Amino acid sequence: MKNGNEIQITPELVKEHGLTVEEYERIKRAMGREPNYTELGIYSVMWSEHCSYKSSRLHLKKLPTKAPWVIQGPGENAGVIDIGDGQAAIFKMESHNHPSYIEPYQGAATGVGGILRDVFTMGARPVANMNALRFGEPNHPKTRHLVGGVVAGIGGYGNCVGVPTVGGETNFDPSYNGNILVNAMTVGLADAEKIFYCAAAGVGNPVVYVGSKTGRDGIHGATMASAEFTDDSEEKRPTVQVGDPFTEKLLIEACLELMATDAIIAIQDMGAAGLTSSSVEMASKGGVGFELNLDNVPQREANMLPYEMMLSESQERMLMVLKPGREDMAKAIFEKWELDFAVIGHITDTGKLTLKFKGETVGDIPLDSLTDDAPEYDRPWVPTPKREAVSVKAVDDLNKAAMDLIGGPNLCSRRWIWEQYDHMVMGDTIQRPGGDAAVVRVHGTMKGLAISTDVTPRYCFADPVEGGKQAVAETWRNITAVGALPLAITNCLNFGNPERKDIMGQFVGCLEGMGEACRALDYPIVSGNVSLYNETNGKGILPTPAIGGVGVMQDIDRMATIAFEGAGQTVVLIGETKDELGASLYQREIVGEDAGLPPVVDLAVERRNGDFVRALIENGQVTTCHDLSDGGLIAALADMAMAGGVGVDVTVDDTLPLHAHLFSESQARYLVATDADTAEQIRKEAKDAGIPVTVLGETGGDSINVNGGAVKLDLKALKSAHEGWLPNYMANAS
Amino acid sequence: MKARIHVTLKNGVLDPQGKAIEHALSNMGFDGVNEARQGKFIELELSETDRAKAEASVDEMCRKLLANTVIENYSIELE
Amino acid sequence: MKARIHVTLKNGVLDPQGKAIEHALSNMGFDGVNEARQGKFIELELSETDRAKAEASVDEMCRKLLANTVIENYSIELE
Amino acid sequence: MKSAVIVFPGSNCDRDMAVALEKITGTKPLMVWHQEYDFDKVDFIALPGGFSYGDYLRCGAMSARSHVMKEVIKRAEDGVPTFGVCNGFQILTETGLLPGALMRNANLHFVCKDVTLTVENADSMFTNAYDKGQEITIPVAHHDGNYFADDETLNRLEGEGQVAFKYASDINGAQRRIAGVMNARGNVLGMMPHPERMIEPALGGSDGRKMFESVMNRLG
Ligand SMILES: Nc1ncnc2c1ncn2[C@@H]1O[C@H](COP(=O)(O)OP(=O)(O)O)[C@@H](O)[C@H]1O
Ligand SMILES: [Mg+2]
Repeated sequence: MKNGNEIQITPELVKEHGLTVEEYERIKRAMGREPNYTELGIYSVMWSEHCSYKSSRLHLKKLPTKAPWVIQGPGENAGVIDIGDGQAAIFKMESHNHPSYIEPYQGAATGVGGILRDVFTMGARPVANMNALRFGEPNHPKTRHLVGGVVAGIGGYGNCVGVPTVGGETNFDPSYNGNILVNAMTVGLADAEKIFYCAAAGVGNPVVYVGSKTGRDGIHGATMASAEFTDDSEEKRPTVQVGDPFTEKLLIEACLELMATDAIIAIQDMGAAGLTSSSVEMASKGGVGFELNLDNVPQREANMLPYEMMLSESQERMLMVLKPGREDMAKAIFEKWELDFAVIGHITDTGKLTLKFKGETVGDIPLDSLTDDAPEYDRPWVPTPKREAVSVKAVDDLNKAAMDLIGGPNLCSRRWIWEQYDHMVMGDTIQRPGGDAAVVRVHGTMKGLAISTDVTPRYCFADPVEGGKQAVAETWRNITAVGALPLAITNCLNFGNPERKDIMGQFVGCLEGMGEACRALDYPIVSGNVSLYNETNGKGILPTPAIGGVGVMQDIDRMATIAFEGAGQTVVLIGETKDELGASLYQREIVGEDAGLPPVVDLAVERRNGDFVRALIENGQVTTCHDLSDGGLIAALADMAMAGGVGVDVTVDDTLPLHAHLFSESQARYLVATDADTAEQIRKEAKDAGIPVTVLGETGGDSINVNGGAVKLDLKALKSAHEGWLPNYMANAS
Repeated sequence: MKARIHVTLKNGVLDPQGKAIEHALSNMGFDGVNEARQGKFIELELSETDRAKAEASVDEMCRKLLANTVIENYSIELE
Repeated sequence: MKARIHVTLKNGVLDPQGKAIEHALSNMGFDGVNEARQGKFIELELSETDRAKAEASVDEMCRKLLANTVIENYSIELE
Repeated sequence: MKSAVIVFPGSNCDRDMAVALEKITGTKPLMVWHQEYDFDKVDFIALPGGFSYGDYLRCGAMSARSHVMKEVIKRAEDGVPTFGVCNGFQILTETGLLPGALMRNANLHFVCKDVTLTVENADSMFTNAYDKGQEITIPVAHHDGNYFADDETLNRLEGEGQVAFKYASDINGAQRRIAGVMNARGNVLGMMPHPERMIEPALGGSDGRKMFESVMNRLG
């Protein structure tokens, strides 16, 4: 085979490329002719759901993305916000769900690598990683293996690169049995004046490839299995992408070194659809054309075809446009870091992506047809039917119920996970995993970045709009609970098949709720990612719009943690507990039902209560604070007692049944603990501000004691169950 | 009976360790190493005395644990 | 010319990976694995065509880099 | 006290080490790239943590053969205090400056957490600001910290006071719970825990400072 374009384009081949008949007609119209094989491959990846956002674009446009502190919203590699003092925080979250199910270690590792590149591409030094994980039920035969592999992969990559992994979330639910979710987030810091973008400019300027060599990794599986390749099929089978964190580390250092000079006009990482999407994006954003000479692409394997080079997803590669004459200087930097560097093309004024290979033109595509002409669908959808409110019963043994929840898969400590992540490297981790939000000091200052990822898929399933609101509100609350001001979010929208009306309805509903919460909380969306078709045998995952929030605190010495600080602290509940047990963890795990309405998210109340709590921390009245979420009051008290190594004695009134007090998941609530005088002062201030406030009791003793022994959890037993569940579960790993 | 198992990366799968070894050897002045690949070598001491049974059992061990067949090949020798 | 190198732990050196394999295999219900040891298998593609020279050079690579002779033994095959 | 921090491709605690040294000694350390053959005279050489060369082949193996290590070995043999943390410790054993080897953690997992260490020798160049038997808290973050040496070597190390720190409880399967060892002359220390990560309350404690202060005491 000379260049692959000998291959006939048949209807089957078009179909194998995931293109519909109408889409193929659209390609022919855009080109004014039939595409050749290389071009077909390029269209197929650019018009894929992943690159074109064809099912989601219409709805994403409705999300609020602006605020005075937003420097760059969605549309670039990552979002950028101003954090004051001339500095910017740059962050994004991304999914690597499917690859992680196939090969958990490499799938998760390359997910981390990809999101790191999105962030340092923009000129940021990555300073924190987060990971939001959803696995199937614990007793599913694959779950244990997947947990072990994913955690090892995230650690294997992040630890080696030397960026601390400071937090995340981990859930188990049967809906993920066949589709786990691995969402990784990176936060970086840059000089607000030195942000790098991907828009190419300057006809004639060199297009430069740096990083690892290109192999046949991750090329679209269905296509490669086509009959034309049977001669040497084993050699050409698509392969799993293997991450090389060592090369990534070198790439970060080399890129940052080059970015300190004035040589770069535009830069873009090669992520999904590799060389294709990076060159198309750079050229089309800049309104120019690209001519690439594929013979110059550094290649790891022999006899690679243009199609393969353009579609390869080999990791740890970047594309740049340099100012003319700066090639040698740039090359010296990359050679110092022992990385490949090659000029592979130049900018043209043709508005086309032109590909040369062995002296021939093997592809010539009008760029705007790849982006602007890409299909956009207004997929039919139906709103999720409103559920009936239900009354959730009390079980006989509330002690056991609390113990089972706190010592079970959903609420147990994630220590087994985060101890496999280097969460301290870089020397600025001020709040380690285990609290409400991670806090990373802005290097060399007293400021801190607070980061949290959250979503409660149960709620999103029960009521997508409320669930969407809740996900945003929970990150806001977690960031508030450490004393930081939440500024903006990124997201990773994981859903089932959008061609099903009910799934599309979940998507639309969640986005509506998210948008509403962002507006009410002044908390815009600056970046994100969509992962659809998370579905096996027609059964979709719970709708899972994972939200990653970032906030800033001005003084890390004014920070709260969840740990009680010894005996004698007064414990105060801010916010109102209602009988909201629908779609709660208690209902699902203890009662064994999933029905009713999820808790209502009143965004005005959320904001009022949160602003009140943040002020308490900022002015030093409170250094112990925890928000209430899954598992309600009893779970929060337990977290605080276990973290502080001291018990607590509380009393709740009889306006609600005891099990509702304990397990209700009413929103906008926080627990704070402080000395008695300050607590009294806080009670008064809250009353004056019209904020519901309850003095619950005092810390001390070695148990969590509610209403004089109506519920009494021995701290030692609780801690051993809470800390023990995950390691015991994983110890049975093979 | 002893089983000697070689686990190697499939062709086309990136081998970062091999690459690093190539690099280090050339930095140390060893020329003429065109490629390095690193794999695993596992030796098992088995109670089984029946060759066929041992072979079948080790093959199962490889598929289930010792090799990651998504990216690795394995080969077994008994002695 | 191709060099195949086996790097194995010396007797008496504790092998955490081998131990973990034994453990996992027995958890998975594979009985009769009395011992497991894990080593490395390195393949080098050499330009050298002279056997003796290749042997000497690979031996030096092993001593200087590929094996840690405090804890490891190595063996070389050329093909 | 003027120090040097050696930087290898893949080092990732080089900045942490430099920050700690500057905070404690008041002098910015010299950062030395692995391809240097020579560097300015310094009072103290630090090999930082990280994953030099990706920890490929064996941790520290490739770095130990770098140009700069020839010079470091020479200076260490001349008596310059030389200190390796984590990957730095692995490099020191790979060069032979320190005995033994660091194997994969017994449970095969990477481990990052605060651990309690006991100070085994409080007279050395690196530990004189501590008390003998003192328990200190320092974090570890490693995948290959399982110290191995043969019994004869271990007996000698213990007998001659070359064991600087032990883990109070088993962390990684290390023989005799050894966390840090010195050479016979006492001017080279390698340890898996990261004292540079425990130098201020905001990071969770200050027990790591005394390690650096010990060297300053000795150098006067
Ligand atoms: N996969 C993970 N990686 C790192 N940290 C995690 C992970 N999963 C959970 N955590 C940490 O465990 C703690 C509890 O998580 P979670 O229950 O989700 O907190 P919250 O309810 O406050 O959102 C948090 O500090 C979180 O960062
Ligand atoms: Mg929380």
